[in-house]
Amino acid sequence: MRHFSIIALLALGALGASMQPALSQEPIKIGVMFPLTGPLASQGVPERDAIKQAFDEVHDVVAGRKIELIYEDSAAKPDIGLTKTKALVERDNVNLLLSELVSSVGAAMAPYVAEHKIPWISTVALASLTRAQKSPYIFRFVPSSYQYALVAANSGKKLGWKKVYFIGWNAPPARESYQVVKKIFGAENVVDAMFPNVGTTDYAPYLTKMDAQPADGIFAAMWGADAPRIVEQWAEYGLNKKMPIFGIASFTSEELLTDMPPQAVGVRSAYTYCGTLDTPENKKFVDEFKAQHNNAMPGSYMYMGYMAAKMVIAALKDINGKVEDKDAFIDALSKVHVKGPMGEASFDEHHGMVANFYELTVEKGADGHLQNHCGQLIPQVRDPYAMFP
Amino acid sequence: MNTEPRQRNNAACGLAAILILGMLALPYFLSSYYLGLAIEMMIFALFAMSLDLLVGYAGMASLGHAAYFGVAAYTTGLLALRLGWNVWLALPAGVLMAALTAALFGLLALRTRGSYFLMITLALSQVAWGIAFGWRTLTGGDDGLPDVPRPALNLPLHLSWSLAGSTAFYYFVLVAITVATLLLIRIVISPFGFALRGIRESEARMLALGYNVWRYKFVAFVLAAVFAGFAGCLYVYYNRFVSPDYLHVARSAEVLLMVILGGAGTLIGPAVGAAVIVLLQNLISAYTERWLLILGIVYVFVALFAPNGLVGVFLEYRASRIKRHVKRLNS
Amino acid sequence: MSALVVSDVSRNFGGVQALSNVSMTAEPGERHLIIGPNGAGKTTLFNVLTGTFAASGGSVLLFGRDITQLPPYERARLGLARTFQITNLFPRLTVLENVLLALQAADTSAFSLYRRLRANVPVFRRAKALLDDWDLAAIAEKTAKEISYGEKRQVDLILAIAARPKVLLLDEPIAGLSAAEVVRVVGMIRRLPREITILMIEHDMDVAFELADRITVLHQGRLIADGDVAAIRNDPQVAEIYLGAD
Amino acid sequence: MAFWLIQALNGISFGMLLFLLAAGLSLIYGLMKVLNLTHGSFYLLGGYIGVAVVRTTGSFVLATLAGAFAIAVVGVVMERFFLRRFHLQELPQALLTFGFLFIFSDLAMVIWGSDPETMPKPALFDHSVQLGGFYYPSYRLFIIAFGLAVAAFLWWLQEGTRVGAMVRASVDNEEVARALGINVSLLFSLVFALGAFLAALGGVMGGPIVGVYPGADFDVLLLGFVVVIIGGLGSLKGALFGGLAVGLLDNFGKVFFPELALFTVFAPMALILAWRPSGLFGHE
Repeated sequence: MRHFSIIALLALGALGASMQPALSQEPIKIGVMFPLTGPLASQGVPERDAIKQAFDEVHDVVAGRKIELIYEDSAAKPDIGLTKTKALVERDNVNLLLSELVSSVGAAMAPYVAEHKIPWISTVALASLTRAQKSPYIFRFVPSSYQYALVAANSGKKLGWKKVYFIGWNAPPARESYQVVKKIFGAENVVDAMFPNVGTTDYAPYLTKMDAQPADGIFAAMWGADAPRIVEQWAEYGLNKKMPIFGIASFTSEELLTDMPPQAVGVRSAYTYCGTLDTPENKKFVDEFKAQHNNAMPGSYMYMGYMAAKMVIAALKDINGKVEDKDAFIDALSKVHVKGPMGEASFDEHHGMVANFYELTVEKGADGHLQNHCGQLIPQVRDPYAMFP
Repeated sequence: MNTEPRQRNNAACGLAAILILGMLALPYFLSSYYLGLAIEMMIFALFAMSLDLLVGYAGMASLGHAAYFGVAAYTTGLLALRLGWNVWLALPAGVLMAALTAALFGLLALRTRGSYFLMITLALSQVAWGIAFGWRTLTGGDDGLPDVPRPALNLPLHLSWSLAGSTAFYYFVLVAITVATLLLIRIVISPFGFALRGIRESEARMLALGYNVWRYKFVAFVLAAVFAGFAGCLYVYYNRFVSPDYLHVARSAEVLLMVILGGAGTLIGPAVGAAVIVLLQNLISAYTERWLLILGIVYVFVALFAPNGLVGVFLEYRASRIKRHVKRLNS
Repeated sequence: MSALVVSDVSRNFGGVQALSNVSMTAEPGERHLIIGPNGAGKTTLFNVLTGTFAASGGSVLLFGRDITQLPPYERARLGLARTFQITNLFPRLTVLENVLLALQAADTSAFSLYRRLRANVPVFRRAKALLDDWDLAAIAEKTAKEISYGEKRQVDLILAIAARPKVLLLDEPIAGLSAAEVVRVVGMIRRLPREITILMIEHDMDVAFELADRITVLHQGRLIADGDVAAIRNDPQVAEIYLGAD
Repeated sequence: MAFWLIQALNGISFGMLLFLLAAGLSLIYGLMKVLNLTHGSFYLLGGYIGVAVVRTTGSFVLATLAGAFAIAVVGVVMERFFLRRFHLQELPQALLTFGFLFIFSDLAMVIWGSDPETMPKPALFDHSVQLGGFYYPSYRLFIIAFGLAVAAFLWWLQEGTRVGAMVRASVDNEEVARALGINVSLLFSLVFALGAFLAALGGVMGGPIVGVYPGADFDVLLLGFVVVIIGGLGSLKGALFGGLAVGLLDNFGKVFFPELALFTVFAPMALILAWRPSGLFGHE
């Protein structure tokens, strides 16, 4: 027994010794955490891949320093995500975080990141990251819910819609989108707003309810597998002949189009990425991504991961790789402008994303697959802080 | 013959002393991350032990135990966040709320047995989850409640001990868990705990012997919730946020797996199971995305080769050794 | 006062009448045998007496007190103990622990959460003494699932008498035992203090007639005969049932 | 009026899918007392195989058969080589079947990736019919008919065949059944295979409505549990009524209390159990 305890203590000691913080000189460590398992892995995995793609382009070297990406799986659960973030920060000693897309995970991470002063380029579309939970260390490279919903609502208005339905996830991004739609159309013109749970499989009851009292159109704020599912059922119930859908944010993102039925042609949305846009930067991004992903098109999540990485690379170059000087890095990042697949992007004064939006319409491509038609450009959209504080 | 259990007790006490000494020394060896992991392991160990009182001792497999963990976490989190209550008030309030919830759920759930008990506890916990998820103005819905403050312990004589630092918080949790564990051990070896084992083995016989079985089960149900709630309160202070995931059925399933993996009905087993699962979840995922696969394989292997859990294997080995020893002495 | 008075007790299961208007009385200290072919309702009667099943009608008095509405554990506390047709022990506990549980039921400390079980020395001693007394000390540390069937039946009986009941219900205590074991268990039953009233279901007629002061015969849920051994031996209806049943 | 009819049909069609899933869960429990947590995986894997087959062959019928039979084989393997060792041992069973749930879920991710898949509908039912001013997908009507057909078939299997009689005998008393010379161990494999077959069938047939996606295994398992518990474990009738009840509760819950989705399923379940501790048609 005594032997055992001595060995145990020795082992503990050894364990402790091996965990002393490494001397931070050589590689720049970047913590990359996304949901890699569960329903949201369909966005998390390719978005992580797109981040890797951006660093591959510079051969993992920026300003003479090697880049080391360290991956973690948040499993889309806030407490797991927080623990994994702690692992990245306290165990792996990452210099910065480039992470996440799930809003509840983002909300749990924010106080920790702010307290530990770790620069975090967030790809969580959480409006509070640049509002209530704002911190100099948090950057949001994804439009906030107010930002994208405002573009969508205005585009819908432009189509001449008067009376509308709103259906969206029972989660903050969709709730906030509803606030925007209500403001633009007037509460009396929203016939009904419905908030099914994330991962709802059967939308039939909601669709039948809409069918009973038609309106000019439907604003839909759900993503991932739920977007193709509601479009499928919308067509099944013949609503495609009665009420068009306007998808909010990444509703018609390219990776979701493969699962949409042919009746999805004509579904609109307005967002930051259009796969068919003919720019050299986009062509390079798409070709590279397709080569590595079995010919699958990248969508808006991948675009944002890719561009967020490019923003980081540009800022690191500006400070000559001296990422240990956090203030300098933050300063550089907040000033950086990068020309990417969709044109120029930057951060606003609250560290929110500023980027080009396009009005998108689903169409049938030359190869018979569904794709986005790039319509009207809405340049350099900013988060409407004043309108939605 | 009679000295043998006492020897066993001495060995157990020795082991426990070494364990506690080791735990006390831990902050001097571990970096803040591993210390955090140790805190998490302790909290889940208590959570799993609380469920063991039901599953292992009373023979009532519950698939809704996270409800009490979560209700307590929400209560404590809300009181600390919205009303600024200190630990001395917010923590007991959380535990009390868990007990009240369990008393209410227990009235319904204790009408059933076996697999139906498993399922009604699941349904009730999902109702609690639905409230946490749906009552947005109170609970923050899906996003939960971020920014719960790490407390300071206001001791008598105007002493205040801030728990913001990870070492201080570690010791706070260590003391809390040690006390809770001692209480649990005490309950398990009491006549009450003994009666629970009897109920696990045969309810009908216990009734025939004159035991008010329902009352025992009800008290066990509430007690298990009290300890689960205590773990939940510590967890909210540790993570500094609450979300509906705290009381989702996935968490209930996880803690039930911890109990079975370690060995139900041994108290120490579930603690080991909790430590193993927390470690696996956090360490494997740093190396591979396939951590679910690995965890699944571990479960299958343990089921196949240690159906009574990891600690069960150890106990069986020791029992067989004692038997062999006795045989040798006899011959 | 009679130990047990059963009046007009009925019990049906979803339309099937398992007991119809059974009335019988057991006097203090009586050895009262209950016989009848399979499906006669004997075990159902026991279950109604102990409260495992509620009676659909009728009443049960234990030493003059109406216990018809009481839950099983309260009846047990009033001194009504039973054994089970299919042995019902605590399989993963040792024999000693089985007995301890039985004794603890009557102990005031039973609901104590904080006292240590092992510290309750008097109960511990009584359990050991009980096992010694009935020659079962050798298996005290074995678990109940390890011991032989005959031993299980003996332990079953000891659990029932541990708390010194006033009325003891024995449900086929010797069924399935070897000849030697039957002798042993019957010997145990004979050794039980005379003041305990015993109701016993038994199939073996020889054993029944040997032990009984009084016999009640059930058939298809009805009481068809009730009397002393000689009366039952000579009852033509009983003979017919047993011959007919064979 | 038509509105209510449509809503009722929505609920019934969803309920029929749940019935396919729950029937197997319930049969397996009834015979072997195993709460098979891997049942959701059978649904998911069946769906994935179905999608893969329909993509290569274009035949919905082939996809259904391939998915269902492949998973039936998986079921037999699981029963024979793993579950069998833990007859009536609840806790190791839970650990084992949960382990397989994790393993299958991750394997599916390795093989089919993380993208959600939608099963294309068979051409015959890929249109909508008009019902009093509403369009209604004919595929859903087909699901209702198919579910009823499966229910009738299972009913016949249980009540009208020798195998069914043997299963009923084994459910009543396994010891006696063995003594009567019934090959109970073969029955176990058969019933487990049938259960897996039905779950996979649900996965393929449900594919066009519910979709196949990572995490569907868990979602579907939860609903399956609710169904069998409301109906009563081990009862075929219970699985059918439970499926319909949950389908309708879910549907009208979404119509009247859209904020409380799922709540409208679990709260009644808890109340039903408190009122009837072994479900509507179950017996202890």
